[in-house]
Amino acid sequence: MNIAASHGVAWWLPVLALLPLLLAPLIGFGGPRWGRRAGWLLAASGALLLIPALWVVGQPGGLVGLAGLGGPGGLGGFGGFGGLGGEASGARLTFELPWLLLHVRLQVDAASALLLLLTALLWVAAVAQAVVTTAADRHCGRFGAALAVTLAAFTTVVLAADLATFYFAYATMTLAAYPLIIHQQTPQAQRAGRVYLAMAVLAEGVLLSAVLMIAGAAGNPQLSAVPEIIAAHPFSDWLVLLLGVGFAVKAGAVPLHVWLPLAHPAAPIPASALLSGLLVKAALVGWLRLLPLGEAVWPTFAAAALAVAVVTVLYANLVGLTQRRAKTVLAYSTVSQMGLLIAMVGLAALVPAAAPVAFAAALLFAVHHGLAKGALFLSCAFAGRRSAWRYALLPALALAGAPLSSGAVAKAGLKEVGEAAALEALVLSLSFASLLTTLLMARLLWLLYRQGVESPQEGEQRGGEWLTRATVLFTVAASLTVPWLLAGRCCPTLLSAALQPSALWAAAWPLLLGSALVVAALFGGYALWRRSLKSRSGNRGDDHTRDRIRDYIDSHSRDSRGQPWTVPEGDWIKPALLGGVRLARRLRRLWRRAPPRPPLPAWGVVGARWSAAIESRLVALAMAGALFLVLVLGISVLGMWAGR
Amino acid sequence: MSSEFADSGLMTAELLTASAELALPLVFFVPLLTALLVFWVGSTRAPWLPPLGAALTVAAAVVLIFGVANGGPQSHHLGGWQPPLGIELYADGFAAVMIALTAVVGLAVTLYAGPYLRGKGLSLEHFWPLWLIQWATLNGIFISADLFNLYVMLELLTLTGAPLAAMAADRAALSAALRYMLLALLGSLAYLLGVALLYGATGSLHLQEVGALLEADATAAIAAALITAGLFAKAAIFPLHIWLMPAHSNAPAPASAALSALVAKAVVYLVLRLWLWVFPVLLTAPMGWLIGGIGAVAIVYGAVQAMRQPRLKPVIAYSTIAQFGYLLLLLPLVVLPAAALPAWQGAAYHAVVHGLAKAAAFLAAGNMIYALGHDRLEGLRGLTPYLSVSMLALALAFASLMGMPPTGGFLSKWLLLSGAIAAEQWLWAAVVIVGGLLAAVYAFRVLAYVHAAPPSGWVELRAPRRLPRIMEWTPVVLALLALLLGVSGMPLLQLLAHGAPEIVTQWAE
Amino acid sequence: MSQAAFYALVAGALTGIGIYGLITQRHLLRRVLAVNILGSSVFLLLVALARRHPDYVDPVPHAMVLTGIVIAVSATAFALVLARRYHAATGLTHLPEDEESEEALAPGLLNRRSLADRRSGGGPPPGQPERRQGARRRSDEDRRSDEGAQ
Amino acid sequence: MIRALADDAVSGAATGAATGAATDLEIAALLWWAFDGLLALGLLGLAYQVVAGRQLFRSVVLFIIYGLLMAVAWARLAAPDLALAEAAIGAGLTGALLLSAYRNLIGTDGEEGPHAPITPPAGAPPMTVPRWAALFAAALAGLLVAGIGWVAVGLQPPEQTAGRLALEQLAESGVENPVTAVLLNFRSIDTIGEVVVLFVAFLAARVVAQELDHAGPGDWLRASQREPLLVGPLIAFIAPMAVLVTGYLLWAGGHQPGGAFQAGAVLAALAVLLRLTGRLRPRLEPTLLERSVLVGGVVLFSAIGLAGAGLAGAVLEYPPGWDYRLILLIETVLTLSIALPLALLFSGSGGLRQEVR
Repeated sequence: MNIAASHGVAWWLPVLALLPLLLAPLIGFGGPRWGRRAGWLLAASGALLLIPALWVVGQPGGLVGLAGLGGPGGLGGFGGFGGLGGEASGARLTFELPWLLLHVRLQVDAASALLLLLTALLWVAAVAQAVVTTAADRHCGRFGAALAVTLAAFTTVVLAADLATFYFAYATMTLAAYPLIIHQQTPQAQRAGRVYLAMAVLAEGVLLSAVLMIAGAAGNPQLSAVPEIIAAHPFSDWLVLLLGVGFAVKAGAVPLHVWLPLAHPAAPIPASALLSGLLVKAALVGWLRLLPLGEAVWPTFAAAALAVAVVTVLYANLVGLTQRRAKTVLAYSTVSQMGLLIAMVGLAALVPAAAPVAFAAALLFAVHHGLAKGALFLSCAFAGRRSAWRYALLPALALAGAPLSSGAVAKAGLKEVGEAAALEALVLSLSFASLLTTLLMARLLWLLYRQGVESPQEGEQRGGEWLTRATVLFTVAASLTVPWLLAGRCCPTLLSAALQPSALWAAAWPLLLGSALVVAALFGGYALWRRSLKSRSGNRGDDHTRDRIRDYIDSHSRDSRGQPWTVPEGDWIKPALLGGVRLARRLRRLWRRAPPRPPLPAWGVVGARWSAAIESRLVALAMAGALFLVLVLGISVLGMWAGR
Repeated sequence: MSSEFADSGLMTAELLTASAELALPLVFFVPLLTALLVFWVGSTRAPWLPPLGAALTVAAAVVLIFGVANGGPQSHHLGGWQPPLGIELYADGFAAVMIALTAVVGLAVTLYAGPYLRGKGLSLEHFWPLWLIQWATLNGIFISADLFNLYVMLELLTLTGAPLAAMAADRAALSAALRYMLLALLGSLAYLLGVALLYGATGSLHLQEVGALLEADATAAIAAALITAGLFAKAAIFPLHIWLMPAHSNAPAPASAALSALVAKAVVYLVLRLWLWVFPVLLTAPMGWLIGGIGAVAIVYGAVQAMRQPRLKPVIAYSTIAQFGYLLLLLPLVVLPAAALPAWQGAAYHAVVHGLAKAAAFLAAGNMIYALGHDRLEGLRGLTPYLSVSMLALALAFASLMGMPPTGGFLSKWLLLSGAIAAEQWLWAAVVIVGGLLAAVYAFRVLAYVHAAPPSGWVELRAPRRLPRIMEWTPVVLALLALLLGVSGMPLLQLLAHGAPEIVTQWAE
Repeated sequence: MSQAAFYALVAGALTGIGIYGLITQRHLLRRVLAVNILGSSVFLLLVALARRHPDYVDPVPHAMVLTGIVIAVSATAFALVLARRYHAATGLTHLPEDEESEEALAPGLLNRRSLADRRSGGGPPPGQPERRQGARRRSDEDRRSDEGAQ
Repeated sequence: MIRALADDAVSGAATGAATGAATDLEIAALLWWAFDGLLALGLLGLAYQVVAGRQLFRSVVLFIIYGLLMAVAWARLAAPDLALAEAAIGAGLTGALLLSAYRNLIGTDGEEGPHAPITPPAGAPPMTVPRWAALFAAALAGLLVAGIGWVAVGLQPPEQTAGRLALEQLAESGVENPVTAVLLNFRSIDTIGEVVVLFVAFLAARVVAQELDHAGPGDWLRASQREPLLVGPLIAFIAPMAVLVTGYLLWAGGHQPGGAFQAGAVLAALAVLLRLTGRLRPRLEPTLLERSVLVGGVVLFSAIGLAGAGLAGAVLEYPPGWDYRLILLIETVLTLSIALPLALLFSGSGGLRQEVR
């Protein structure tokens, strides 16, 4: 590796992390004119991420960390793999800033190169769309600034090579995403923000305790050393559990996923794309970098992770099917796809030997999912157009793992993990997951189509229409091609494996089965509808069918919340909160043995009264003088005791 | 060409290092003489004089800090007399860090005070001399290495602080100032009594010499007790905090900022300096538990009181009481080998970060009072657009006070926590965490008002006043500096390492 | 016992009297007097310590006392001006917490007394005029809540 | 035992008694001990009366007597400088301040007069804290006294003290009075700080008292329109004498008890007297001259001190050979800078002007 060249490129690392931070105040306070220009600059600066990413990818052996996937020895061949977090021999860029934080170290290795690539593409598209679509917004400056900080923080999470930097960046990212969620300031967004913040802060607390335990043992270690530190730590089981749970909130593992279907639909579209495409992947980075997988078996953790993964995939897909808003469907889809990643982590914990392959596959899958989900969210910008579903079609197919799509490659990788870990069940369940995804994507396309029919917004022409379209098309194109290119670069055998007829069939049958089910359902539904229409409207002719379809949909979609088969967004959180409040009220009533009205003073009033009373006693000078004397005597006695 | 530059740069560095010794008395004399000059000329005749004096003071402080950073601790024997006879001025890393904080906050207060007080119709005539003398006194406290000289400085601090607190001249402010005066007099006389006993036992007033000569006997114990309790009274440490809230919340905003961020802090600085340099022989584990326990109760108590305040400035003032508790947590931790260094760094760091954040919060509250005419939290609903920048500063400052991750407050709490955890002091670790959570409660309570929509039918009784630009941005800059300290902590920690107390460094080997 | 030790003992006793007075007395002037007693006791201790040496009289404590006396008179003078202004503003010669504890310090809070007021309809009983000080205090509070802290 | 006591007492007593026979010595020592004991009893009794006496006015007057007794005690402890300062400042000026404040706080209007016991108005709180609280405070204070007493009696004088060093290096200080040497040379920054404290107290009083009406002491004379017969001649005698004493104390400070503080206190006392008799009237703002005097001492001292960095090697170091002259110059200016703020603090005003009759 050419050191000089690498150093020249390494200079980019802090610039990449800091540039958005510098742009953030300009966007926030620059007013409509300068803020907009800074916004464009922010979009463009995303492309800079490509420099180190492509440099590492382009180096000979740059992706050696991923070579275990479909390596030369065929499907099982992961010999010579050094581990992604360990001392792999692959090319890497490092940069140190000793004066920053607690000695900041940044690094690009194979894993971060892949994620940087994903970040760069989504960043450019989403920020460009944000600049176009939020221009008329009153608070667009605040939104843009939060977006910039979030992106900077995510980039730093990917680049970080020491514990403190990683944690700082992770926490910053978590907090900076809050303004994105509440941006639209509807009651719904406010509630989503509250739930998000509460869960995020709890997760931060869990993570922080783990991080502090590590720091207590080793100061501010390199991330590459953290797995060994954890493995050697006396409370290693607890540490693994804490890290697993802490990141699981971000990853949206059921049942900690509730913030996700609330937050992603509430945020503006570009922010949703970034939240769903990028930010949830930070959890993967955390697991990948910190957990001591691949060295020992962590049976409890593995069992928990696998169980959670299975539940997540099944549950999220099924609940998602009942949703009536496109973005909520997408959010549940994200949850289910993250379930696959959690399964990879669980496998790595169960079968140490499969860990490298599992992580490589997970990374490839993350890139695929990020791009496809980003494209799907961005195409929601056309919700209300007839054409919206057409933009979404290809990425949806990819997500469902259609043959020859990028999803097929990514899933081929996952299957290989199953084979490496000798878990045939995984392969089958992956196909089942694909089936469910197919159904979910069909639901999405249907919703998009129906929205276009039901509430067309063709008349409303926004400025920069073509730019929005360009961003969507760009992301769609990227989502279709980039995983292929990456797979071709790092593990050509995977590519050929994915192109074999058996693999093609394996990828195709869930899709076909799903499609068949959908078509059957459509026909069944149509037949039912015809019958009900006939019985209702008697002998009207068929020439007004179209109008009547619209009438029918209108009449049914007006009370979309009241449908018995719709699970509320964020499934359990609302009933839980309501139930909690009711339970508390009932308990208090029991406790007081008093009728519920008139209302008793709340604990706050009681607390305030008590604290005021204490303060008013303390504040008297006589009391202060007495306490002063007590203090003098206390310290004297202890001091004399020290002399003994 | 480039080597010439390097040479001249090197020479400048050497010159700066050499002149650092002279800068030591100057950080005291420059603001003092400026104050007298301002009084003599009259502030209306020369409004440029206070900012000029502030700039010169900052310049002297920069030279001094540079000298400490490059040449280690600086010392100056006043009058040319050796320490036991004469008085030594001594600046190590801890002092330099505090002088840096004072320079930053002092400059901000100086820039802010002019437009604020003029806008509120208050006289600047006495404010300027009082404030500049206070600045001189603060610097004096940080660099003086003589116990009796410190007594004189402490009295100066009280006598400059009390009138600033009483400036509003209503019932609350006057009674707070009276309480402050009486309790501070009790405190300073107790301090002097302790100093008398120490002189009686050792025959010296020089800090380090007294520390070297002192034995752990009854005299030392009673002297330490009197001095500590006296300083607690002067610094308004819980439970002797009785004057702090009304005094700090009724003073004009720039004075509140100085009082909370610097004045009380300087006294706590003295508590730490005396315990670490003079009384380490008395610092046993039970002593640490006593003082740390006081700090722990202060953290909880201050936060609980802050939660129930209906006005913004009292919230910030009670937060000061809570935040001082963290500084006291140093004493139980510093005696433990595993925790000494991080706890020491964390406490000193906390002093600086809290100073910046607290000054930013008070100045932001001052902006609110200036624009709206009151600081009731209810009035923050339906925020006037002129205040959005100030509320950003407030939010950043609160983030730092509660120790949110990218801020300086996080770094200081991280250091304290990692020290406590490394020494397996779960109680102190829990206190730090609980304190952060409680701070989050009162901070979010305030910020919730900022975010809330105005109630229906809301009518602003009077049109908000437009803020001068300098007032708008001063708190933001301070809050951003607190944030920056969270991002870049190393320079400060390196500066702090010069002349660290022996009780900390003895475990390093 | 030497003369110095004897006077040091006296100084200790005076310290006790001073602190006792500061705590137990409520009148502001009395508290200032108590602080002055306390101050002079500390000075006496210093002077006594200076006298201990068999062969010389230590000038350093003397210089300290001289400085201390001037500082004490300065602080006393300021405290008295403050007390006068406080008296002029409130009509009180005590600190407010000695007047009535809770309401003065936590205005507007729902404490026991204001609850009782609320139940009985609030305000003074009919026929009994409000005290002058009370009225002044109320107007003072109103002003503060209007203008906020300055 | 007696012998040891005698030695102690004699070395601390006036030197006149030291030349008698042994029995005379013992008797003298016992007498001195009796004197010390009575003095101590007087101090303690007065102190208790001051803080806990029934009548406030009497307590203030007793405080002045207490201050005078304290001065005697310091004279007994071989501290004549301090005795002078305590008599002038501690007892005199502080007493005047307290009396003036008493008049303002209690008011002489109405029938009660200063000697009536203060009966609190109906509904006002009692003058002291409840009895149980007082007992508690007394117990705590008693413990503290026991601690301090135990320590103070057992304290062994250390071998080396800063004071011994000061005496050894007295010759290099430029003055012969060791206290002046400490104040103006060895530890001169303390003195600067102390004068700044005075100035700050003046400023602080101005901030707080801004809106006070300035009908202060002395106006009763004006109001009654007839001055007692002796006042005029007495002032005419006292004023020049006080100036003379001031000058003497200032000059004497270099080699024997006296110095800037005592001199300034006498001058301030003169100003108080003139103020009380209505010869000086308050003014809201200080004139340029008054401002110059207020800041002059510190400015001159600091300027000479800073010049010392260039001329002598350290800040506040005097150039060799110049120390006595510079100290005298500084003391002269300091006297004025001490006297004026003290007088203004008493007057409660920003400045003073001569009364035009």
